[in-house]
Amino acid sequence: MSLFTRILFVLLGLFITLNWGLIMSGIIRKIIARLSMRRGIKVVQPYINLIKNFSIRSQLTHGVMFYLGPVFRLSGGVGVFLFMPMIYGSIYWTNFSFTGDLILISYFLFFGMLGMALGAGEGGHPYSAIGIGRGLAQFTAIEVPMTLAIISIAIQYNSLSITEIVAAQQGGIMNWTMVTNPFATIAAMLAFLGMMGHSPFNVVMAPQENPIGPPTEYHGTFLGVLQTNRAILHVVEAVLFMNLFFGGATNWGILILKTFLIYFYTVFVGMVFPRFRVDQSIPWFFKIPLVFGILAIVLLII
Amino acid sequence: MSDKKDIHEDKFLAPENRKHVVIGPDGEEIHVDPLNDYFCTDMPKVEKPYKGVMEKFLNWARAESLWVLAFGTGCGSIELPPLFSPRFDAYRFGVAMRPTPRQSGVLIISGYLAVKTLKRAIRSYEQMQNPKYVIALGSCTINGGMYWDSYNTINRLDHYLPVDVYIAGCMPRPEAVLAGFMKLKERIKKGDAEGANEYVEKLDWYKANQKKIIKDWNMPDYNW
Amino acid sequence: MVNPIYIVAVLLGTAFLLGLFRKKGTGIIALVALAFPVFVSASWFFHFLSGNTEVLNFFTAGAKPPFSINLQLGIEEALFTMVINVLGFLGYTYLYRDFKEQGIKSTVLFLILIMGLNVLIMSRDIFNLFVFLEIVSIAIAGLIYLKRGADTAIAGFKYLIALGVISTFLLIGIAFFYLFSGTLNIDDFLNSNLPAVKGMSMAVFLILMAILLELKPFPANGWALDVYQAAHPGISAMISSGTATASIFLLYKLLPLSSIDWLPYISIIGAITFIGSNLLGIAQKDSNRLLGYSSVGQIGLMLIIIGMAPQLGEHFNLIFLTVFISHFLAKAGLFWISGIIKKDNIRQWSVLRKNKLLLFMFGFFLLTLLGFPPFPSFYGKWQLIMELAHGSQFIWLALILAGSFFEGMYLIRWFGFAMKEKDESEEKLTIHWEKMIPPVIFTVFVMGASYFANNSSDYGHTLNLIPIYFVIALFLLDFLPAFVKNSLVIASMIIYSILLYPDISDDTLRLVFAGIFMIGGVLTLFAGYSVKGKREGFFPFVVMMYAGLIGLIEAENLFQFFFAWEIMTLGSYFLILRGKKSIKHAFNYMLFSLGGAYLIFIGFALSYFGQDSLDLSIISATTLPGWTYTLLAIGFLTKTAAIGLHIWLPGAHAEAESDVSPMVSGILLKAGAFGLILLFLLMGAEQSEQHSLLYILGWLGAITAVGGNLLAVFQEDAKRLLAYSSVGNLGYILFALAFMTNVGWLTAITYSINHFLFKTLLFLAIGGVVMRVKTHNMYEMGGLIKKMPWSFIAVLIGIITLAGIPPLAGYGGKWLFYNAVLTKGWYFQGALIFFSGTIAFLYAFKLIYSVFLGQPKDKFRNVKEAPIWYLIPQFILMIGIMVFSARPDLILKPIGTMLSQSNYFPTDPLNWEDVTATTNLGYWSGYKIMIVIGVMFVVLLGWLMIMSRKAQKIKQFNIVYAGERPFTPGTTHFSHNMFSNYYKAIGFLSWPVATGFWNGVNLFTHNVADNIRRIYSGNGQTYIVHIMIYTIVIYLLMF
Amino acid sequence: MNELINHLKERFPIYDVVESTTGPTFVSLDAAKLIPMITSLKTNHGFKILVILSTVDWIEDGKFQLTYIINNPDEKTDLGIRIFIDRENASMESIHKLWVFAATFQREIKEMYGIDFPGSPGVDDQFLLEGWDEMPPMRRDFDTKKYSEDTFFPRPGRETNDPAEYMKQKLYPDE
Amino acid sequence: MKLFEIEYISLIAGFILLIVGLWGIISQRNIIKMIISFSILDTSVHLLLVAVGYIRNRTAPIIDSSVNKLNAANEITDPLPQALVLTAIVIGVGITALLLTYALKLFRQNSSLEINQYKSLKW
Repeated sequence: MSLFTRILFVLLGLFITLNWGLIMSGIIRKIIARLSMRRGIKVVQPYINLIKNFSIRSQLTHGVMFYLGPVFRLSGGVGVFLFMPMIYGSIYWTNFSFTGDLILISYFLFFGMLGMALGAGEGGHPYSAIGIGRGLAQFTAIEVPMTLAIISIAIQYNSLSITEIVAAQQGGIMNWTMVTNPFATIAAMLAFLGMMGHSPFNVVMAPQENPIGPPTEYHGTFLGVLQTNRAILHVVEAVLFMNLFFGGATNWGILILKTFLIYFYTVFVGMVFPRFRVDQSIPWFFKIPLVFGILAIVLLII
Repeated sequence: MSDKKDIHEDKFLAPENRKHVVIGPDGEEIHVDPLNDYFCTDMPKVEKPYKGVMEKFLNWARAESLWVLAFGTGCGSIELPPLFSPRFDAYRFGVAMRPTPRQSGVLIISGYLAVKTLKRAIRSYEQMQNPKYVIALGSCTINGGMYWDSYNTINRLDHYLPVDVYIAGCMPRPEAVLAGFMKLKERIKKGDAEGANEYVEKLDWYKANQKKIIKDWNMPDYNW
Repeated sequence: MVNPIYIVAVLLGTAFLLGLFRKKGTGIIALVALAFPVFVSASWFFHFLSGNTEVLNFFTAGAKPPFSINLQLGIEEALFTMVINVLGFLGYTYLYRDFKEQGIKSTVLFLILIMGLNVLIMSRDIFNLFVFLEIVSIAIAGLIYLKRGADTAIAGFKYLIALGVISTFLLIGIAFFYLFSGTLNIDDFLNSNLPAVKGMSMAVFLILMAILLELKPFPANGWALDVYQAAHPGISAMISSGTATASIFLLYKLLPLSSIDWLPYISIIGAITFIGSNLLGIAQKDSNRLLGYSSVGQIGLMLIIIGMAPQLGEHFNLIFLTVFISHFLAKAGLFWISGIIKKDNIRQWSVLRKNKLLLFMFGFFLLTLLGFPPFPSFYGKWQLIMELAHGSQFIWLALILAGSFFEGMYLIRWFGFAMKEKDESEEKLTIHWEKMIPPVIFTVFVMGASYFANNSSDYGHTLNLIPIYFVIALFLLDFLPAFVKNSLVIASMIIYSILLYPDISDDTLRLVFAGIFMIGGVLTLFAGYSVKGKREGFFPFVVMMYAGLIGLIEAENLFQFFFAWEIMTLGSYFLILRGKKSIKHAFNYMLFSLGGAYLIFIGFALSYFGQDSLDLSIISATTLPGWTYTLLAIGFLTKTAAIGLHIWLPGAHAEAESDVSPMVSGILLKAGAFGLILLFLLMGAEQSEQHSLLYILGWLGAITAVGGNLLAVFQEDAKRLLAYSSVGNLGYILFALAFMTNVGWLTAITYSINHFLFKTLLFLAIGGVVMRVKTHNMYEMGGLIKKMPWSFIAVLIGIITLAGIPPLAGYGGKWLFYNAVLTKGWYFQGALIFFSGTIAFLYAFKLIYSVFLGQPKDKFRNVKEAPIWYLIPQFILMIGIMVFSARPDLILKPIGTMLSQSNYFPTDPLNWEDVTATTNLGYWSGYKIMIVIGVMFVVLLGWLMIMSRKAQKIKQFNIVYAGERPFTPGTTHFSHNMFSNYYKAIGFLSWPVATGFWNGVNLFTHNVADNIRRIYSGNGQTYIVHIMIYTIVIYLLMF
Repeated sequence: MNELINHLKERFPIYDVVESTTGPTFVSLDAAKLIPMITSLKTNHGFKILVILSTVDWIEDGKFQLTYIINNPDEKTDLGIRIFIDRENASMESIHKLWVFAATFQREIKEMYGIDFPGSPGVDDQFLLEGWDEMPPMRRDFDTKKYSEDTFFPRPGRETNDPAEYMKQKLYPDE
Repeated sequence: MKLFEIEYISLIAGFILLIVGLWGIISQRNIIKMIISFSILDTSVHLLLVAVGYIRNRTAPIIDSSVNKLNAANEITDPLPQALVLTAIVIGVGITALLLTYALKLFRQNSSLEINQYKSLKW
């Protein structure tokens, strides 16, 4: 496949991902509204918000890094997409996953976080820094069960290549990691809750006490960029977990279904549980998910 | 627009805004003029809308996505939370609350406005981005309402901020507020709601009015 | 050749005749008289040295014994008389002014003293020895009172009473010796082969005991210490160097008298003295008394060596002479310096800084005492330890090093005080030129002795001394402006690197580390251009440190390695000591380094046990693998600051000067890593598996990584944060090394390179910032991005690399880590490591945010960008990071090839397909990742630039603040105690356990020392009781 | 309570005792005696809490009335103490040493009535009125309507109705 | 009884004096008394020396009319110890003199001869 074709497909995939991300969040908020007896937003509301934000006429900037922050953030999201094989078995939708493996993705997630952190820091707003401090602190704890789960999977499949991991799960639900390695799945899915930043792990943004956290100063186009990234990243992260634990997807339909369910799970949990403080959430991650993560490895070693 | 000099001779100048000298790392003296050094002193410009279909489309998007700054000035602020309850459900109109003025497009002045609060309201309004809309809630914002003869409560909000929609009542019920939102949407879609540009165009007049009652101005002329 | 008897004649004659001269000329005459014996003994010494071996025997009164007294002059006697006469001459020069004030009486006593010492060495008649011992004692007792005062008087009194008792022992011994042997002549006795009788051994016991007591063994030496403390330092120098020398020689001479084997006991006495008095020295604050303790300790060491003579064999001469001459020259020199500055408390020695020469000599003598290379006793100690190990005398070896460690503890602390303690004295330091001459000459002598020691040492010739000469040259060139010296050093380092390259180009591992050391060295030196003025005392030590580092690379045998190690330690110590508040931290650093070095020393010695060569490869063939490897590993771990041994690092790195911090953190720490690599390489995986050492080291590395990073998170001091980060990163390296697999080692080397690149970069950038803002506290900075954009970019690149975020090089390390962890199967340690990696993200953000982002402070409105000389190396390092990120194969491929082709790690190598690295687990293409991310970033940036091209620039307080406005930048900058919630959650992991432990050890040692030294009650009678009990105990031990 | 009043009567020149079954008992006192009495009440009679410190402007008498209401939490009784001070250059001794938070009351009274409490912390700081440079607005000689009309751009056409009349008209227009 | 021979008597006396002297040095607080004890100690050693050198039934090693010059070696006692004693006495006197000097200095400076009072130098 020529480079041009690949780039074409990558852009197409990105477009699909972005749209699916926006629609998915709309659908999910609609579902939440219906659950609480409301009509709720329009399904296309995320699109409208995005257009509105890009149509804001005036812009402010605190400095170069304030400018670069969203770029970093979006690069992080798009980058993770680029390195992620989306559809198993298709040469068109593997993006640039030949450059690196699972480790690359799990570390590239930091790229966007770093950008956000720096941009928000440049904003000079203390709440931004507080939010970032909380987010990073929480993330260190999230990373532990996540790492254990990744190690467990890597032991299980003796590979770090996502494509190979997906390949090993083909052939029915009984081959999914979810079934063959339940503890790793539990640990990772608990970590996923933290990664997505929904309640109970949304103290980073916590509007009531810490006006929206890191993006306090972001507005207009910058905010639009951040929203775009959010839409992409949520799908891609769900795809990552889908690939690792739920058998991957062989076509876009399955991908859409699975990512929707995975994403819905986090929102569902968020609806049920109240918010943790950072000094509560970190010990929590060091208790339950950590135990599952260790179990996942111990069982494999035995 | 008053001269900068006046600001500094102001007897109400807050201590933290006075000019002062700090000693730098090499022992050199650094003169700090907080109002000029900490704040941007530029003045805003009129942001011209696009023409034709493009602007119509954008205005539609703006009208369908109204992000409200969660800022309660008076008793009306208690009428706002029910808007988002299942009974009234303002979300379905694209209305949402945002905690930061940077991301908000609508400022609701929810009730009487004391001079002290007006100052904060002006700041918040100026920190919002163009296009931005003001909804004035309750009689107090229209003509002072029951505080019409108070020494400390403004009577007419439109002398201080460009109001797009007034909602009468003391207090208006959430249904009225929703109606107000509808009205605002209409205005936006029609392209009438150019309060932000109007504010910039008539900035001198607005500022003069504001400064007439806010005697301890204590801030730059325009709060970016 | 002049008959040595004339020494006695001239000195005695002058002493008697002095009274005839007018007062004015006496000094000169005495000086001439003192010069004469120097000439005589020196001429004899060189006579013997030039090949004549015939021992000269001569007799007083022209008759043979027993009717006259015979004196003997062999090469030994010639040497010892020579050094004593030189000391006498210089000592007199030193005391010239004092003597002039006192009149001729003191001069007479001094002449008598020198004469007595000469005879003590030459005489072969026991009773004559007694007589001259008494003469020496009386002379000294008289001279003690040169400095008037009640203290001096009581010290003299105690001294006399104690010596009186001792001489009683001696006399009784002589009496019975005569009773049983019928002769008083040593030679006669030795030739007579008398049968051993119990009484005889008792007599000899008393004689030897008396001589031993003259040597002031611990703890029966209170009287001597009082004298050291109270007497004029010029006299103390004579006692410490002169009489001790004579007494030691006396012991050496009289030892053959005994029929029983005294040697072990002498060793024991020596060991007790060595350890005891050095331990007590720790608690001592009075400088002269401290010198006394040190003096006694050194004599203890000499006693050990004498006692060990049979085991040492042919090496005895070298060992003894180097130790002896070090003590002799250094102690006299130190006492002399003490006399010049006239300060009692060691804290007040900071006054030394008023005179550079004095300070230099002070440091010089201290290092001589401590046995650092290239000073003579280093060679002696090395040989001693090696021979002891060879003879499996491991306990002795440990004792000697323990004593040396205690000695190091107080000497280094003292040096720290002199260098850094606040100088509160107002008055000018008055220095008489004649008082300066003797120490200067002794300094030169030390250098000469070092040269000879190097030449006569077995391994000295293998050393590459060019860097050392360069150091000396730089000392001499210290008057030049800094930039000239800096250029000189840079040029020389480049030239040296080029010259060195062919030697090591075939060993990739060495090449990498040589690259880190030399390139890093040159880059960090660039920053030095920003310093104006002369920057005295900086460049010699820089060169010393780099000489040590490169010496490690070049080392082919253990000796060279240890030599380089010590040189490096020394150089870096001085560099660290230059920092403003570094006194405590430099001390800690040196203490840990010293301890670590001694462990390495023992490790080397143990591997030498049972083998004949000193080649580095003997480590792999060691017969005591468990001990050797453990000790060596701990030694190297001290340098890499593994958790528990890390407490010296943060302070040392943080308080060093701005351009020294990158040297010691980015570069110097790799020395420890290199040591570990060498060690692991040599010991091989199989050896170590048996001892589960690697497993422990792996865990230690993981815990170090977590601990170091976690501690870094809670720091407010930018440089301290980076220092703790270094601890953590060295933990990674240790962990990766412990894998002992191909990929594991690649990881370690990648990390070494990465850490060098980004830590040097970060320290340079932060150093530049600190230089401008004059504070280390991050929360005091903020918003500096607008003032220092280049530094910001450097720090940004640095922390991206540090945090291991793709596409920069740090990610390569992480990827390799995962592969290594999974291949090895150390999952939980691996998880810890990755946990610490995310923690690194916390402090990386804190660093860049608190310093460069957030609210700019009023104080720093006018700060400028860091000096260009700080920026240039940063750019080079950034380019380095970029290149290494994009093309890691350039470096990793050759190393991988080397690792897999050698027989170390042939299995599971990293495969390279073009620019993509693959293992059987995953793949990594740094080049492609770089391109993908780069293109994407540029595209997105361009898009956003177009979208928001009109953005209005606003200032720091234009932030939304709930309708309010911020008050001051200081209260709006969220930085101090940034991760308090994190501390609440897992802060307990960062409790200072290690610091507490070492503080406890420190306190315990001090308390022990402080309690033991209370046996010196100050009462003269107690000292007599000590002497008697000591004698009785020794007697009971022996019989 | 009676005992207390009697006790107080013996010791302090209180007058105008107004007892009430529903609210606190009020006593009046000379301004000069206030501090000793209130100190005694706090230390000896368990009136640990200052409930409020309020002011009435008796413009006709040329007096300000200060009312201190204090509470005894153990016996659940309140006591109001009234004092009268001159309207000209009104000044009263501060009680912030007895109750720290009294400074806040006093600051507010200073701002609204212009009664000075020398020594009270922050008594001159702005409280509700930022940048107020007129007569203290709660004084009865301050014409707030005129001030409002001068300052706040009254909207023309505003009518003021008596609510009772107006509602009657609206609801029962026939009557 | 061998024990009562002159050399043994002097030997034993020497040892007793030795003990006395040592004991005196240790136990006496007064500096002068210490010096006296030292003198006793000194003397005891001299006594020992002489006792060691004594050979029964011989005369003093002074070659005069009472001693046959040719047979002197068999008639006189060992001359060496006696020579030693002479030297030792001289040295002893020297040391005692110096001690006394120090005692004098101490007394002049501090008006005290109690050894306990001079404990400024310690540890």
